[in-house]
Amino acid sequence: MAKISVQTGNFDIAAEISRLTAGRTDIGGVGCFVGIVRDDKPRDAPARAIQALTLEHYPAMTLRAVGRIVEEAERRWGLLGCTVIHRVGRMLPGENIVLVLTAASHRQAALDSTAFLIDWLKTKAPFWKREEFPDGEGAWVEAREADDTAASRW
Amino acid sequence: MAKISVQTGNFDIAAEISRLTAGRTDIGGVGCFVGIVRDDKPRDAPARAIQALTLEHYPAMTLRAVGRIVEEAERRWGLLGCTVIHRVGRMLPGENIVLVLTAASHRQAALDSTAFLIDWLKTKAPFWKREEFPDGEGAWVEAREADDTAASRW
Amino acid sequence: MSDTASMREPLTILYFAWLRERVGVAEEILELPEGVTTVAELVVYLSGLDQRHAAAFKDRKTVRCAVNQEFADPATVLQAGDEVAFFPPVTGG
Amino acid sequence: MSDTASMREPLTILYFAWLRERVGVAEEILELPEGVTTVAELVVYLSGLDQRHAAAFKDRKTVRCAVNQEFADPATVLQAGDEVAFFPPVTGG
Repeated sequence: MAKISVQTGNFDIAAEISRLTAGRTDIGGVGCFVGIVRDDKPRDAPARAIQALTLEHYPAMTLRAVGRIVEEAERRWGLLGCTVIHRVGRMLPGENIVLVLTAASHRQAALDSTAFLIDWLKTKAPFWKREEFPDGEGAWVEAREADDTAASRW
Repeated sequence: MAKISVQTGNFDIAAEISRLTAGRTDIGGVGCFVGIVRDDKPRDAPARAIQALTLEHYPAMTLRAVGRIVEEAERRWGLLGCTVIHRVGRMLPGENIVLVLTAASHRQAALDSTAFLIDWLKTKAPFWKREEFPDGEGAWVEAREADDTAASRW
Repeated sequence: MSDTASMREPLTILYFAWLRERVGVAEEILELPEGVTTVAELVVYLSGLDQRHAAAFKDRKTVRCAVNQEFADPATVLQAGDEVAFFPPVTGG
Repeated sequence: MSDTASMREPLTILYFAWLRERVGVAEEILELPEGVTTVAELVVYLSGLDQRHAAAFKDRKTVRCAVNQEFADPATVLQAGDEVAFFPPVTGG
């Protein structure tokens, strides 16, 4: 039932919402989150202004892992529909990166499942971002996660 | 900055999102909730299947109150954009009722402010729903709020 | 009571949802009645006007009130010129 | 060690993000080395192959691993035929 896509192209939010809701009368709310390539550094640190972002992923793992987490969300919140689209490849500031849509009878389920899925995508899904700077240099984005927590495991 | 509208007509979600985000590179996430007229009763209680919903409101109070709560959300979560559209009048199952959009640098602010605003609209804003049933009868929707809590005040 | 000009401004009473249906009108204009200083006293006064008002205010625990577009309590003090709205608990969104 | 057919299937090693850049390839195929039974032991083995691998695994605390597309621990036991991926902490969404 859920639609999961990892794709290079942009997505059409209105079309995706209407794919979930068209012809149905049992949906009371649709929760939605759109992630966008952000560059909020130009003033503080012009040399680190993001010219572009490139997203790499681990295809065999991504689809499996996203599929499993979406099933968990569907079960946990009794979702009536769910769409996860994550873009990969090179994107410019202002472009969409990721879309999460959930449809449910009641608002709380839609809101909570949307937050759950985007949190998971941001912190657990095998995607890696590389930023490009004005001088042509680039750097892999470092995870916020404290390295210490995992350090002890080695 | 925020757009607040109480209107009889439908809204265009894609156009509203793009009004918030177009030409900007400081937005990292857009949170969104769409409320839809729901009729999930046809099987259990066909006589209470909702044929239509009519929303009444208190115009002078609505705009003031929504304006104030939107300002609070903007301040509390440092929003970069916010749109609240609430429809009034007669609507059929499957039609959109309400739209909340918030734009922020980071996802948590967008998600939390969206949940805050829709919760407030559902429980505090001066809107009243009247349902129409197949036999032509109708009934005002009763608030879930326990009457007892307010009863002692009189 | 002093009889200033502002004291003479009438109250505007608004009814919404089933309160409007029971009273039969959406809006009434009346002088602040003698001896009425709070919302609770106004409700007692209105309930005594006729059967329609009595029916509207019968389930008092499901009646909410706003004075000048702000949620109000039974104890809220009224001034001449106020806009007083009565309605059921809200069911928006 | 018994020499069954399945023991002969090679490991597939995948690298992502800066690990891929440091190693210089996205994928390597190799026999499960003698004496290597866990992810941690594989990392020690790979680090000893050459400077590129050593550089990739230098900051070991920022290296994550998946075995057969499931997140794995240093203690995870390897089987011949496994797909073992190394990558930095994820930064998606």
